[in-house]
Amino acid sequence: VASRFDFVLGLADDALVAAQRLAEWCTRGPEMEEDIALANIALDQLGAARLLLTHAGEVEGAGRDEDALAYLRDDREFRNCLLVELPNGDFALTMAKLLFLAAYQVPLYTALAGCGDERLAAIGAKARKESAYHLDHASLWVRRLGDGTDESHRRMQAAVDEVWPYTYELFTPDPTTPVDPATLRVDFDSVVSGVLAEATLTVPETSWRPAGGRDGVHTEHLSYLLAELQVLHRAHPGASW
Amino acid sequence: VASRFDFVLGLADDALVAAQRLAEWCTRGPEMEEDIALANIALDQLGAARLLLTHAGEVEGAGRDEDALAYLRDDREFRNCLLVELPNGDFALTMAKLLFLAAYQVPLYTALAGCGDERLAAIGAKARKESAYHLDHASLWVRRLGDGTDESHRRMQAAVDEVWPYTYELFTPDPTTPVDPATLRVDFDSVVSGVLAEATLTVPETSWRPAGGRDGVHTEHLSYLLAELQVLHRAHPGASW
Amino acid sequence: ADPTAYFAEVIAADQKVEPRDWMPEAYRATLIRQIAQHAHSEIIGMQPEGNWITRAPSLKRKAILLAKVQDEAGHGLYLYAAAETLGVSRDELVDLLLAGRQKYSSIFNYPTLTWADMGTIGWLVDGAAIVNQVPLCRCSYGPYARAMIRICKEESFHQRQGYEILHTLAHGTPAQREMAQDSVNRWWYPSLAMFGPPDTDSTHSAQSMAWKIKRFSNDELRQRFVDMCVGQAEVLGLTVPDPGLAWNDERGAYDFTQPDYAELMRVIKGAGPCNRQRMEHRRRAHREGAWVRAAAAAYAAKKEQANKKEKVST
Amino acid sequence: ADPTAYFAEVIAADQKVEPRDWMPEAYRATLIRQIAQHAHSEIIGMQPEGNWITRAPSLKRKAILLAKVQDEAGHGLYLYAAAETLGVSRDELVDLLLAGRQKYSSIFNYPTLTWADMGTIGWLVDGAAIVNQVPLCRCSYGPYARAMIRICKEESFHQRQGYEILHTLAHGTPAQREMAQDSVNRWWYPSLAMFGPPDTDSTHSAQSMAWKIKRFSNDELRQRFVDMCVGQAEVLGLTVPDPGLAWNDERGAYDFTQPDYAELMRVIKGAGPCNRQRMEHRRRAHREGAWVRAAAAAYAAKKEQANKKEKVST
Repeated sequence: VASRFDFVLGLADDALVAAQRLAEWCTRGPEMEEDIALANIALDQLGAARLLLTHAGEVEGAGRDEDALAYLRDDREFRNCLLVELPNGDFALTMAKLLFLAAYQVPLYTALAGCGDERLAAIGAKARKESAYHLDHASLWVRRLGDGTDESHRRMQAAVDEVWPYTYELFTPDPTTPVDPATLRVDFDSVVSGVLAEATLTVPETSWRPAGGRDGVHTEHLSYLLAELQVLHRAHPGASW
Repeated sequence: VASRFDFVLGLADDALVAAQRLAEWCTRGPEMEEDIALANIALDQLGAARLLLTHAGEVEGAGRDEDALAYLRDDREFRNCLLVELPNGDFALTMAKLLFLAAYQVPLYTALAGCGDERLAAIGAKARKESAYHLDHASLWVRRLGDGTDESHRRMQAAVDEVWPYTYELFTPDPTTPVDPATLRVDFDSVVSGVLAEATLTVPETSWRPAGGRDGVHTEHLSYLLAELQVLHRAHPGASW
Repeated sequence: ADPTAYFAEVIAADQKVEPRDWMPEAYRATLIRQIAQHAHSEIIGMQPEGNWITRAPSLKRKAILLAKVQDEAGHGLYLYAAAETLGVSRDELVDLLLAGRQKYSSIFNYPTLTWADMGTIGWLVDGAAIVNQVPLCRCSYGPYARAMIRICKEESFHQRQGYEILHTLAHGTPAQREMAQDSVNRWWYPSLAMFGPPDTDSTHSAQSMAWKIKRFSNDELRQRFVDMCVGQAEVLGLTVPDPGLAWNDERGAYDFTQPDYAELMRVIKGAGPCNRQRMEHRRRAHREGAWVRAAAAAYAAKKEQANKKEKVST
Repeated sequence: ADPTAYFAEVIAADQKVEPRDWMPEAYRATLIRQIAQHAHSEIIGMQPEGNWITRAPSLKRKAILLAKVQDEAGHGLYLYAAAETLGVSRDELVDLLLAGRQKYSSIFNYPTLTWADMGTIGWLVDGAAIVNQVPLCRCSYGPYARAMIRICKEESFHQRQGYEILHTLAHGTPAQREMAQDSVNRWWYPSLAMFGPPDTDSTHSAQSMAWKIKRFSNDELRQRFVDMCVGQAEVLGLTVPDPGLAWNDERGAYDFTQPDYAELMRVIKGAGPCNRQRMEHRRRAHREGAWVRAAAAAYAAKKEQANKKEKVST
């Protein structure tokens, strides 16, 4: 059972960590148009993260703003799902991660847009449109790569196999939160299975379902990501930028 | 013209940054014996760095100990040569870096062992034996890779080509320091040209001679290395470990 | 009508040459070289700033910087498109860049060592770019002039953002202030060198002026830039690192120390601190993206094939 | 003499079986499996600690940790050498590991999330390893027993270093103290599980006991470990995260909550948090080192060839 603060923080950290990983692609994309597209999606995620972190700080009521929450927590205090913190890998892995994240965020933000909490509803209404674009973009690439060349098919299937186990954590039931994640699974499955089928890809069978992100038990990757994200802010305590 | 503090700091930072890069290899070596050997060399460099940093702190007289100097300076305050901060690359690149570093440190520490400063002489006497081992180890690998397979020859030559320009900085003249770096060049050239010849490798021709490390103007790589090295220490100001 | 005469008339009348028009081959070649170099500069220029996106010290600054670097990619695309109107493809130009046969602005061969460099690049480097580019909005070649109008608008936005970063640092903690001054010290002379060699040594200038591709000489633009910066530096409370800087009443302009043009030549020839790194970064991205581009092409071909079959069968 | 009877006599007399001696195939197979698993554990076990070398919070701790991880590589090599006396090569064993056909200790499939884990791994994980391994110094197979004597000495050194890290943290700032307790909370039950399933479910134990490879049961060793840790935790000022922990006067030992053996089984079968990561890391190092090993072999062959020629010609 997550507190309201933890719930909002979880969504915020998903977006923040996803933005950071996507930003790592900047200047490294497979084509120039894709550099622009990935930066766009990173900016959307970052924008959502800022709204959600600000709101989380208000819910907490301890005077922490978006930067205090982003820059001054360590990895044991982050609440993002493990999926978003996984290293970027190749472009196929990044697209697998983005497909699964967007296919989760679209129904999540849609449900949030209709929830009783006015602030969360407003954030959800804004973010769901952006997520729909992310989903389109990732779906297109997953189809292109899955149904492209032999090499791209092999890479895309390997990426799906590697990332798929991390999707289960997204839907851990919690009926006490404004949107119970378990209720989003149907939408997710229907979208993802459609895309994978069109892409001539198969859903892997696995009984391994890693989790822990929502409780602050992360992979070994997150603390490196945060070291980089936070290094400058922490080196100058109290400074304005 | 470097102050005594800057001179000692330069040697200390060379050793510290080299140790950090070598430690990055830990668990990633091409064979288990090499994991042990690289850790050994990293430990030697780290040991020398600690002695030199402690001495630098004494020379400065501002109460900074080895950890204050290692963990609480930013990259603009580091005085290491650019050679040691370059990313590890493949094993050939690491061995090229190690060969050039050791071929510089052996005559450097030997000269230091005979200099008028008692503390520096003691450090030099200890470190030169270790450096001689590093030089043997790197020479053996450069010969093996240079005169091994076609692929290893290609990689080793590419590594030498990439790293060679950074060797010039090591020998920038400064007659005011206990050991004028310019005087070490003869030894370095004779050792290195011998090894490269045996390894069927050629010394590249280049007019590019990057420098700046001794003045704190580094490559973009160093600040990432320091972010990782310093992250935990800086996150807990004043703590003991 | 004689196309040569028509071309000369258009230029004389300060009107625009358009892609469909006849133009001298040397005019075309000069434009391709210049626009391509400009496009490459936008693309390579993403790297020094891209270096700080993951470490930006606040989320707001991170968003601004990411958007800025994204804009640069966009500028690169407009400019490649402008070059393509001259009968050369983007792929050809990119290959020339990757082969080292076309240049990009030498300023991007200096490293970004601190966050303050994000401010200084905006203030000085984008500032110099604007001084260079504003006259290009009146360039005689239409597509280039129009691309520049759009780009200049965004560039001056970027310049203000950079200035604001520096202003915040210069009025922040002592460490921030020092970081800002250090950054200006490192970037001042390389920024002056962005205007190219002095007029006495400039090779392409005279013909470009005659063709109205170029409107002012390197030294005129450099002077304009210095005069602009001095007042801004005062507002920032930062020192321009030139002991020779002094107002010259007679000239109505600042006297200043020239940048080291020998260094500029060395950097142009490949011996700057980051030339190899920038090129290798770009080549690696291109190389590692090859399988993705191949997959996209294969997928498009399959879809096209399927569409054709569908049309035939219906 | 009947080799079977001779073997039985050696075992009965608590003497050592040596590589030259006859031994039952099942004894050999059991030892190979156990020693290999132990060697693999040393090699894979370098990863969780290796994860913090570059970030160690003082240079002294960095040196100690690097030396410790290096020792583990050394232990791996002794143990592979001990296994080789049984007629299997290190390369074969490494291939079995990389193919997922031999195991390593499941404890290394948990992530190291904070620096305090360097302390806890030393205190609890090395502590449990020592409790397991001290009896192996009297194992009936000579080379294994001798390797264990050497390893146990270094392990107890490591355990003290880990304890000292935790002691420093537990007596440091509130954040350090919290880091230490959090780490003990995460590692306690996985450490208890290092002794394997409860005796009622343990498959290989009886035969290993009869052969004097194993001297105590899983549950006996686990109890010894708990009894040892409780007092040490008190000195550290840290809490063992088991509300059921209580001294049992009658048994003269602590009652404690058993670890989740279903979790242990899942982790052994590959579903721990880091199984895939640990294996992929090892496979990648092996794969990326292939060209280096090939070069070393080619070079050695060339030198040998040259030596032969020299001998012939002189």
